[in-house]
Amino acid sequence: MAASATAQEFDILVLGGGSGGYAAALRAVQLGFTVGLIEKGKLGGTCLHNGCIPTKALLHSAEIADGARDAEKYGVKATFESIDMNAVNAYKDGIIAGKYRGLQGLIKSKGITVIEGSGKLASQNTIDVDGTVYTGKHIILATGSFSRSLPGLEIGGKVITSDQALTMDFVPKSVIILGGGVIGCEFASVWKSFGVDVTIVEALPSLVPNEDASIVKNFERAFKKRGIKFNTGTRFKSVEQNDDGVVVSLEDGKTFEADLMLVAVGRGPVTQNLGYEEAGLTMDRGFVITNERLHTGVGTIYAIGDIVPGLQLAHRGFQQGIFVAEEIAGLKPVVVADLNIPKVTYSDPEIASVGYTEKAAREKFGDENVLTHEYNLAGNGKSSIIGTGGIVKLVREKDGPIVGVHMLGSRMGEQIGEAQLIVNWEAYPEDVAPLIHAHPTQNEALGEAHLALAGKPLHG
Amino acid sequence: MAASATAQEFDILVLGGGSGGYAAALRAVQLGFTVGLIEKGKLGGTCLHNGCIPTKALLHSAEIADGARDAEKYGVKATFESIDMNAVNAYKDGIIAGKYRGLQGLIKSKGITVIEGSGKLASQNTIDVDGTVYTGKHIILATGSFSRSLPGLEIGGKVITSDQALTMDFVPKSVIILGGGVIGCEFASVWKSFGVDVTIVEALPSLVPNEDASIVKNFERAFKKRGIKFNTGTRFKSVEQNDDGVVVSLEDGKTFEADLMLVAVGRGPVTQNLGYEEAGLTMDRGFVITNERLHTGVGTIYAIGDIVPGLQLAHRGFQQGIFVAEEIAGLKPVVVADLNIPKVTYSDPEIASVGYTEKAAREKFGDENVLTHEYNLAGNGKSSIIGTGGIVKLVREKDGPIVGVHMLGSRMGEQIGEAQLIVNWEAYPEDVAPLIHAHPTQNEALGEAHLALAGKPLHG
Amino acid sequence: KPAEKSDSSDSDASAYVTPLVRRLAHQNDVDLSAVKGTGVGGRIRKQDVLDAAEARKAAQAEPAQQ
Ligand SMILES: Cc1cc2nc3c(=O)[nH]c(=O)nc-3n(C[C@H](O)[C@H](O)[C@H](O)COP(=O)(O)OP(=O)(O)OC[C@H]3O[C@@H](n4cnc5c(N)ncnc54)[C@H](O)[C@@H]3O)c2cc1C
Ligand SMILES: Cc1cc2nc3c(=O)[nH]c(=O)nc-3n(C[C@H](O)[C@H](O)[C@H](O)COP(=O)(O)OP(=O)(O)OC[C@H]3O[C@@H](n4cnc5c(N)ncnc54)[C@H](O)[C@@H]3O)c2cc1C
Repeated sequence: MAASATAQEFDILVLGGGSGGYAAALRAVQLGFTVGLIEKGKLGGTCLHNGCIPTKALLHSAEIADGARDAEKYGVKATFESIDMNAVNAYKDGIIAGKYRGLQGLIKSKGITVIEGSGKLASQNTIDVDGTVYTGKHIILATGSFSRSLPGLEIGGKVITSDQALTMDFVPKSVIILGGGVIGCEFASVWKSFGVDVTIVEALPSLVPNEDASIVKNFERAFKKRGIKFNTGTRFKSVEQNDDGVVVSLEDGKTFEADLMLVAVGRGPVTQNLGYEEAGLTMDRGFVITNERLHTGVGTIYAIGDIVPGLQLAHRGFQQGIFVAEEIAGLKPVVVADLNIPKVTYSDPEIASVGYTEKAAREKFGDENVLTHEYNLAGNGKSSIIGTGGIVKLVREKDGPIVGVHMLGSRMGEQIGEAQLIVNWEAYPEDVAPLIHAHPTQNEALGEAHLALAGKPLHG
Repeated sequence: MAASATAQEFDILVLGGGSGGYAAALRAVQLGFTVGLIEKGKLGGTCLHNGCIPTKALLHSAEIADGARDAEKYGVKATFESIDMNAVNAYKDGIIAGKYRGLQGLIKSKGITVIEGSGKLASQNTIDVDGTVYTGKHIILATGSFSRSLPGLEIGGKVITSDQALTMDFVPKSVIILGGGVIGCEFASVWKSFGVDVTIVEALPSLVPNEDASIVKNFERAFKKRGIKFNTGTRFKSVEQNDDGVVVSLEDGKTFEADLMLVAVGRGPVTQNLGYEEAGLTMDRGFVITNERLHTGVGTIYAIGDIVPGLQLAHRGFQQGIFVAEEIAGLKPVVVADLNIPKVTYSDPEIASVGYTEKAAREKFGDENVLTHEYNLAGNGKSSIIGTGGIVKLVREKDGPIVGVHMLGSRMGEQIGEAQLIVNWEAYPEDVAPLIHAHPTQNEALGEAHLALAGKPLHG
Repeated sequence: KPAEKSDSSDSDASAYVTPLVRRLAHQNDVDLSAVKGTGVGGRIRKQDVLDAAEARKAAQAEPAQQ
């Protein structure tokens, strides 16, 4: 092998430059380590190029479309004409390009060595990148995830995943979405706003099945009101493609027809043929198993992000990346449990939640030790002004702290910051109650809910 | 006097049914007191009928108008035609009517006796309402505020206050706004979005002069970019009305012409001829002086809301109303200093702040004991997606807690909830830093700023 | 005492307290290093501080009553 100008030994080698990997790299150089960051595609990974960012751009175009359509309600004379997918994509791609440029510049300016190519774990301390071997005193695996499908369900043609859905140059007339989780519901929301006839097919008994039951009920109602159709509780059986589109059959014999089918049944870990098993890592259904502190149990190898079982979220990846860099530096960072990581679904309406659902709290603390309060946004001035309904639901331990906050409504995702502080700082409703929230905001709905749960509702 | 069916003796008599008064009444009945609530106009007061709520409805119409105008940027083909002020007013009045109905129902259902009429303090324990005398073991004064003018500046014709501005049935071509504080800037924002040529005249050296210097600078820049003109640092001299509109002269001789002038130079307390002086209350330029616990020093008379010197905000009124009811009940509520009350200006861009400005912190703690961090929203994905710039500025005591949070940007007002918890709970940046915020939200800008101030910026 | 050694990571974790707990301890003059946490990983919770404050008050009240 020819000697390369690039150093081949690093304090820390990071495999994968997505949310988890690049956050680890950035924090590691801040702490004084030399870092090699191996990336076969584009820095920023799924989140920047095929995930969080492009979907939220589409959702904003959707909001603008709905705003123009409903303008008259607010005294604004405007006419909605159509969606120009090329312009939508130009806007979306412009956002991605800007962030991508910023990220590349940042990584470079901090002195992180970016190694372009496809890496494979070669030993406990080495990664082989297309034939060149790099050494790291510590190794952080962050190879991320891909759009899964169901056994026997082939992606191609009119059966697509989010990757294709994000680069479409036309608005279909009708779509069937397989999967009513976060990604499925976000696309349903976008397409509905773009004028598409949308049907979601979900095998579990409800949409967004991981959310609190009150959120599920109100969310389904809101989607129904928007004219988004869904069929829950029956499993998908097969799909046929023809010239007109797709015909989807469920196990109960029901069929649905549409131009396209989006498969949104979850994300699988990218861990195959990367030398993980050979290095002795513990694997489970493709995921890398670690201890609470993200150590794999092998040498000085850590794993972070979507390849570690749990919430597949970009900010969990960031957090784990920072955590592992600090752990390696001996800073003993605090473990943040998945339970206390904020979750947002950016559809209209949005869902935001952190901590225990009512059901999980009852299981954990016992039925008699859990109190809840549901505040309806119908009482919230700002929500009425922007034309959204929704709820704020609090779950508390009896005589104890708030252990769960669950919210629904347009723009309510932005309330998750206060909610996560309350849950992570183990606040009692009585701690929040004296702090009157700014009027008139959607934020004050959180304040009202805490006042009510503290036994002194202001407007209720 | 004829015996009336209504009881004339109450545990607590509240004079004025605005934000402060009705909150006091609601909390008081919750605590078991009998309450008489005297209101000469409409329950809900300034905030509901001529303040917070109608202005925010106009601001939402403005947002919808801008959205339709800029739709193409987001790939949405739509045409903005015009503002239909009758429809805007119908929307706005519909929101007010809904909230008003809700409030009346609530007050009634809780067993509060509403006494319609104009009240006057008759003694330390009695209020005379149009000739009928009511007795209260405790009295809470909450008579609120009115739009002030300058000495010699008469309101009328084309010189209006917010009261008239909120009920206009046409969109003027041009407006001069006297006063660059919250109310002036909110109307400037609305009118600009409605297509009006707007000029703000402010005697102090800048717009929003109470805000942190960094906010002021960036806010002025944003207003300039929107084409909102302003002239600061020179005092108003006079205004002349003619058939075409108004001619405004400043002390330096400069003149401005427009269709209308809005006077937004602040709100004066409603305390004249209400028997306050006669009862022995300490007054200062029309305001009622109280101790920290809102007691007037006379008998069992308390004062709350806009008649008490300090921030004139609805949620401060709520908070003070609740506080006094709890104080009378002997619950020893915690005093919330004005400093720690969240403030939002709902213009585009929005301003949200709580706690010390950098300048005030330096005065309080000494130059060497204050650290700040300014995070630019250019680095925040969601802000780029919705097309806003702005900043988050944190002020901390060195080796101590965050004492001030100052934010600028579209929709950033909703971030004030997390900010106020941080300031009121005396959190250190290090307490916030491990709690990674949801991606991609505007909220994560707060997280990034705390990471940076804790010495470990994620993206910086 | 070797048994204590394995506890050391636990007590490191409990060194982290929320701002609310820190402030409450300050208000009640409770020394956090002397409080045993009952939360996850030995973390000190609000109730622990309140209990410590109560215990101290009781301890102080006793001689006064005699
Ligand atoms: C449509 C969609 C929307 C989403 N929306 C959100 C959202 O709003 N909020 C949110 O928090 N999360 C969202 N997510 C999830 C989020 O994108 C992921 O949780 C996050 O990207 C995981 O980060 P990661 O670093 O683990 O993996 P990734 O981002 O997948 O990064 C892994 C990187 O490793 C590289 N790589 C893989 N194998 C190799 C190899 N052998 N050699 C070199 N490089 C390699 C890849 O090229 C990639 O760049 C969304 C996902 C999707 C698909
Ligand atoms: C244009 C504008 C926009 C605003 N926007 C906001 C905002 O977004 N957020 C915010 O927090 N604040 C805002 N404010 C300020 C807010 O409206 C006031 O701070 C709040 O209303 C004060 O409450 P209050 O109870 O003290 O007085 P008021 O709301 O003024 O209520 C006083 C009540 O007392 C009654 N009353 C007076 N005298 C008598 C009497 N002698 N007998 C019987 N009844 C009497 C009046 O009729 C009135 O109903 C705004 C104000 C204006 C003008």
